[in-house]
Amino acid sequence: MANIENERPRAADTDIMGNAMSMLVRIAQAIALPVAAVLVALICGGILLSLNGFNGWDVFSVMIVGVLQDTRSIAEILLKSIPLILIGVGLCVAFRCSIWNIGAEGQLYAGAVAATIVGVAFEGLTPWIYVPLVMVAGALAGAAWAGIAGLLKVYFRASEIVTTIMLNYIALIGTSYLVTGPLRDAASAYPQSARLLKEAWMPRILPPTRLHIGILVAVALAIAFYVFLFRSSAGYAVRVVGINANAARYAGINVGRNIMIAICISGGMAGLAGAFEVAGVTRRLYQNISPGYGFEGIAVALLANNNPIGAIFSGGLFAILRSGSELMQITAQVPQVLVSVIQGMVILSVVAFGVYRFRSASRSQ
Amino acid sequence: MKFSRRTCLAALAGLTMAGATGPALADDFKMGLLVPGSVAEEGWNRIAYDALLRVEKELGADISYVELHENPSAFENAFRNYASQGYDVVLGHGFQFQDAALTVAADFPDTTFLISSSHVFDGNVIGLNTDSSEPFYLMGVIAAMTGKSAGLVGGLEIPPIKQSFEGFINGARSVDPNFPISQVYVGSFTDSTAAKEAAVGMIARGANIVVPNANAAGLGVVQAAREAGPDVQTFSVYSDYTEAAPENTLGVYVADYGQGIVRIVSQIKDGSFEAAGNIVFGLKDTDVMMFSYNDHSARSVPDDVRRKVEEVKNGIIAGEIATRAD
Amino acid sequence: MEDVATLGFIATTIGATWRLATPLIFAAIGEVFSERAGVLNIGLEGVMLVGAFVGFATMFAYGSLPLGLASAVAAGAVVGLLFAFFTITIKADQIVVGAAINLLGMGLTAFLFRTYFVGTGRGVEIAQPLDIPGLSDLPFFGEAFFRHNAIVYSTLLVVVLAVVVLYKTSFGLTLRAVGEHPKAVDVVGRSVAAYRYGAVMIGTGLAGLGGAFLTLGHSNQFVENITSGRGFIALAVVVFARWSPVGAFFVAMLFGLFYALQLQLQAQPALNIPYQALQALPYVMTIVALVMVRNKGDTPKMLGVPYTKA
Amino acid sequence: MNTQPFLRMDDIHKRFGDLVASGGVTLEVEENEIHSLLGENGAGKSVLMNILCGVLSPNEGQIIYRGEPLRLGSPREAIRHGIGMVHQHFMLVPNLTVAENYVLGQGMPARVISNMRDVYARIRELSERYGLDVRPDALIQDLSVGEQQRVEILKVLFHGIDLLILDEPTAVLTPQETDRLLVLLRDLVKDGKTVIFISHKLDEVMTVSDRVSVMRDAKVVFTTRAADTNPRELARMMVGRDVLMELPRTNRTPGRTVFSVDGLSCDNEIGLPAVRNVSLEVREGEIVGIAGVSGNGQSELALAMTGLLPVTSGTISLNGEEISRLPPGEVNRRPIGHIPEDRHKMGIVLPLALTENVLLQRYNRPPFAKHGLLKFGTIAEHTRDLIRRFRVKASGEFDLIQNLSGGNQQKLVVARELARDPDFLLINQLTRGIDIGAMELVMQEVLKQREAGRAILLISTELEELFAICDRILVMFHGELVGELPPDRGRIEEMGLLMAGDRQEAARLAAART
Repeated sequence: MANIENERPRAADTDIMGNAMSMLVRIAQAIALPVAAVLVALICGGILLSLNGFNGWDVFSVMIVGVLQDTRSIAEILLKSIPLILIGVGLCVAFRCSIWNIGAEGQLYAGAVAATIVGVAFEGLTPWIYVPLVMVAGALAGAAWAGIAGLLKVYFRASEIVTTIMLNYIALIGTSYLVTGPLRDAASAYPQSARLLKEAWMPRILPPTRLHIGILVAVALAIAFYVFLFRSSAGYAVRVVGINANAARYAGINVGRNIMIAICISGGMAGLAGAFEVAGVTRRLYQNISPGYGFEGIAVALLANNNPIGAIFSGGLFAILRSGSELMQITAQVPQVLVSVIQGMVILSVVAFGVYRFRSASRSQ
Repeated sequence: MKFSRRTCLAALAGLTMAGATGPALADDFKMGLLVPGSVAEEGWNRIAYDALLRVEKELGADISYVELHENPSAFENAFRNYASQGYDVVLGHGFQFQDAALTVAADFPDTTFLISSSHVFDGNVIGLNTDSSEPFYLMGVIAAMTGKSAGLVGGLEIPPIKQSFEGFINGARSVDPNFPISQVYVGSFTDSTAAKEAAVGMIARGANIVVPNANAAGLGVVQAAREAGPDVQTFSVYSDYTEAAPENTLGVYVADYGQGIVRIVSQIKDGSFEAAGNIVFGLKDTDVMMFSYNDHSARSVPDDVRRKVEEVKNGIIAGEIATRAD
Repeated sequence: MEDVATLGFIATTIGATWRLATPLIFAAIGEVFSERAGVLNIGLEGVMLVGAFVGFATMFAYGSLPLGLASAVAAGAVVGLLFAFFTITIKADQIVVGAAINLLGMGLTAFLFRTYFVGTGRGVEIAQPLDIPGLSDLPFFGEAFFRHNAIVYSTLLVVVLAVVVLYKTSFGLTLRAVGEHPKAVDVVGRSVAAYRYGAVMIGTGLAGLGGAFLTLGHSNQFVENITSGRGFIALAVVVFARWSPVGAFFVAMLFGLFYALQLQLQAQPALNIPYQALQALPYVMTIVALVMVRNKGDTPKMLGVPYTKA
Repeated sequence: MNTQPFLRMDDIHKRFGDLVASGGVTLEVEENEIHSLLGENGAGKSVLMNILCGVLSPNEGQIIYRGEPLRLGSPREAIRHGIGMVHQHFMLVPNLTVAENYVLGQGMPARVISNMRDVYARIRELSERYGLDVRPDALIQDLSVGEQQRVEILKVLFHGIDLLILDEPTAVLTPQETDRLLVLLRDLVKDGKTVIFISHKLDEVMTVSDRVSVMRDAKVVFTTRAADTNPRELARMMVGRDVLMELPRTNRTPGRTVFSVDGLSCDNEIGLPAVRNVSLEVREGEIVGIAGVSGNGQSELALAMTGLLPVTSGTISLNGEEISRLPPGEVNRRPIGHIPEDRHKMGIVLPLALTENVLLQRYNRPPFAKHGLLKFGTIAEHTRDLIRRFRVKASGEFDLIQNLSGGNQQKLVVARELARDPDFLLINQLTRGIDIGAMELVMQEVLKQREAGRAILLISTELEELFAICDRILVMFHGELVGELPPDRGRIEEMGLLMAGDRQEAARLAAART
């Protein structure tokens, strides 16, 4: 893994002032890195724009002001950040366990499909039951889809990098089959599912915007998985397996089981993201429901240094980039594909800065 | 594609003010476009983009477009962005935009939402349909009268493509009920390599007419026809790319969606637009849907066939021939 | 209705197989070099796109096929240089950098294509099938084996060259040692980093060539995302082929066969299978293959591990 | 003529960041001698030799070789000058053949390898001349450790080396193999070669050397002729004070049997039989040693006893309870401690803090965890306690363990295992890779455990360690226990024969002694 920064919980009874100071320094360092990385990437993007006849500075200022201009825009960003945070948080857990789950995209689809099947099935159910049911269905389906790769890794030592990529394709093709076939809305010729029942819709929390309870769930889960990873026995086991599987065995930790736990958590989170997309945003299943959230989630986790709390912010940042890129195209007709260039550059500069920090730290030892 | 600081700041100001004071402020007539893929591709998305450019040129409208690659969750927001910035017309290019438009439309009664390939008609949300099954029906007739066997290569199995193939098959079968036709969906609008191999396979098994309906990937089909030599023919569909294989192109079906859009939008602009239902463009709209022959083809369509096709065409326009079920 | 088992069907399928396998063969053999030296490059998809675009743009501008192919190889190698700088010099995680390369490759090629080629609509002249006297016209065999262009045939050359370089030269010996026990290479005074740079750039150069085959050897146009996942498939091919160039050739052919069958079988109206089932076949087979070959422990031991001196 | 020595390393400095690995080292070696370099781990021997063979370049100082200043940019240049090194960790690529390893990195990269036949012939010839029994076409991964070392030595000869550096070559050898090696080194010197021999085994150094240099704290502190010194003096020079190699211990009658193994067999990771029908028992207040050359099943035996490797047959019982089929997590819950062979491989988790390493086996139960959550206050307090008791040098309990020296890491592992208050303590290599100071401390701690009535099993390849603290020593060869001896240094030859699997000769020797 790139640079597993170590979470070092401090005992409550040691020097409180010193702890507070060092905590502040650590937080400042943790924030400075991604911010610097994003700035560098934006500057590179700006240069690329300028070289091709755009005014990079203006484009970005429009983008930033535009996406944050009013409640609705901000709500839209938060809405976009839901799947990114969920997937990012899940991948933090997987990556901490050294599992390269590249398959969040497919797991998202699995979750979306399950949420759709459940979401159109039970007429007359109260939302108090239906909404959680849809979430659970999505999460379980995502976890199960990821679990296939987990089982193949544990029992056949099949590289999860390859299997999760393959499972992505299979999930996408499967969804395409379902929306053109068994799940197609009988009332329409289009390859889309029937609309989910109203009781299964995710309640909106800031009408008239589309922001729904998913954002609260995502933040709560991010905090929960932070506690899981760094404060719980189970999370400790996952991390030890990720760093040194032999040491884990020696410690009596069941490596296979923890691989399954970590990959299923990441898959479950992606599946939940899929459920939120259909039940909270589109309300129908389409064959292309995700614009690549699963791949973006990898960058979200990385930018957060595999820290679930950090993923809240990096997920938010990527949502801004994404919203901004749409706005950039609307107002300035800058091709939206530029956003993947900027994302790529964000990753590379995070890596470069991260290594720099790592090196300077080891020098001071 | 120059983008100056001035227009940018103006747009920025417009944005902020639109946010504050609502759509009424804007003076100029503005049209926005949502496309589900890249406007750089030949085919579906390009048609809408060309239409938008014509609206700009002919009606002097301010225009803007946004590509929302396979991203249903962003549709509603994009509609709202445009509508709240005072755009008068927003075109969602594809049936998948329909739900989002319906949701937004109630909040913006002054904006007209046009949805391509949709039968929706609900207040200010109006479906626009280019019924490609009609020109494909003509292609089917030509294929059955001049060819041995035909192959159809589609991108994804979605209604516009399925309908066009249905038209082709019905047309061919109207001439020869046993005319062999095979179909392949390559599962992508970008994999021109797979589309080409699909066509090569069809040609090898005797098809001498191969027709794509797969946006950019369709170019692979044209390439296959061209490499197979003069015996194998294709059609240029939606836009005219005859030059990619001049000797292998029997005819050109151009959907001048732009013309249709310009017509509707100009009515909206001067207030004369009155919709009684969703709008369907067909062969009857001769300014929108054009079918022509390529005389440079190595197997140029003979006159007797052309006469027959003309008859069929008139039949379709008159409503005597149904090109597809429903 | 046509019979699936006719000779014609088989000949067409075999012909299509080789053509569809060609980009995979180039990319997979390239990746064999890279992984043998201990560097896992999941950015192949992005590299192939760059190769496809640069090859196309060069051909468009200068009209020379050799120049187009050469520039695609060079462009691939340049992207490889970037990848190598981050993973070998900076020692960043290879998967992370690979993911970034994919995003950059996808975004940059699409951005540049739109900025400079939108609306040109024109294709380029692609490599023509070779007419081999006496062979191309053979029944069955002609269609299956002897009506391809030079790029397709060059896959055979690449396999042979790869075997010679990897197993018969001092360079290849050292390269294999670098992925297995880099320190042993270091102490005999060869630079581990230099070999890894070399291996990565050979890999991405070949991936660039694989991409260029799509635009210069098959379709005649660049299309955004024209690779459609072939870079990822190539990664699977390498694992399945147990890091052997000859194996990579045959496994890539197998994938080509799945692709080809998928397209050919769909066109059989008699076959009543949802076409998505056929489309999923290559991916399902990859997983089945991984399970069947298991991990026999021939993975390069230092795959993915940066090397630090002393 | 002889004013200049054959080799002179003059005031060599080498720093890694703030760490000084060579702080002005001066070393002189004469032609045609065996020059031993002694020193504790971390004294700077390996770094100095890596500088001499071109792997590292010094920050300051120069090397005079055959009267000429020598500047080495790479090991290849060193080889060209006739300087070659056999590294402690072999530099052989496991999936290549012997011959391929020999030509690795030789010649132009683009060269097509065509002269393999000549290479084979040369290897056979050298192999015969020195009686090394090396086959040129064997794959390295199929060879035993001892064979691999012969391959390494032959590699250096193959490259026509005059100055041969051997870094701790005897660590992996039986006494007999060691003797054979020492004879070989003498032969080489007879053939006109010069040898630098790095070791920390005083007896070997005394046997083989012409001269000895001792390194301490990144400097050469002492050079003398071997004939003019004695082991005690050398040991004192190494640590800077007198070392007590005889640890005081009481005579103690062992109590009840705590741990026993009966007819145990198991396979190694690749499914080959590694342990065959081993039976032993360890009683209260007793330290039982297992001697043997590494690779004779000791690792597998240790893993099997703690549930880390499945047992194919036999039983293991702790306090009368059969535990051979329990998963490691369950074994951990029993009063059993395990100091593993290779701490980096399994004993510790390098990028984690000391606290999180102390937590390792008890991460999911009181006192360190409650309701599934970790109790960092308790953990930190416990860790601080261990740091204090075992004099672990660390900046604090939240320091990362990778920042600690090997000795301090090992002290923490020993501390952790002892603190678990086990009835039975399994130790596989107690002092490997740690300096003499730390060695003494951990050995004394283990003896304290014996006094407290614990049952202890010590697996070791270091006979010194075994003789120092064990009550009785079992010898393991090819997965079997082949004999038992008391910790009597007088019977070291017998032990060597057993370690080499020669039971008859050992028995004859034992018979002759009585």
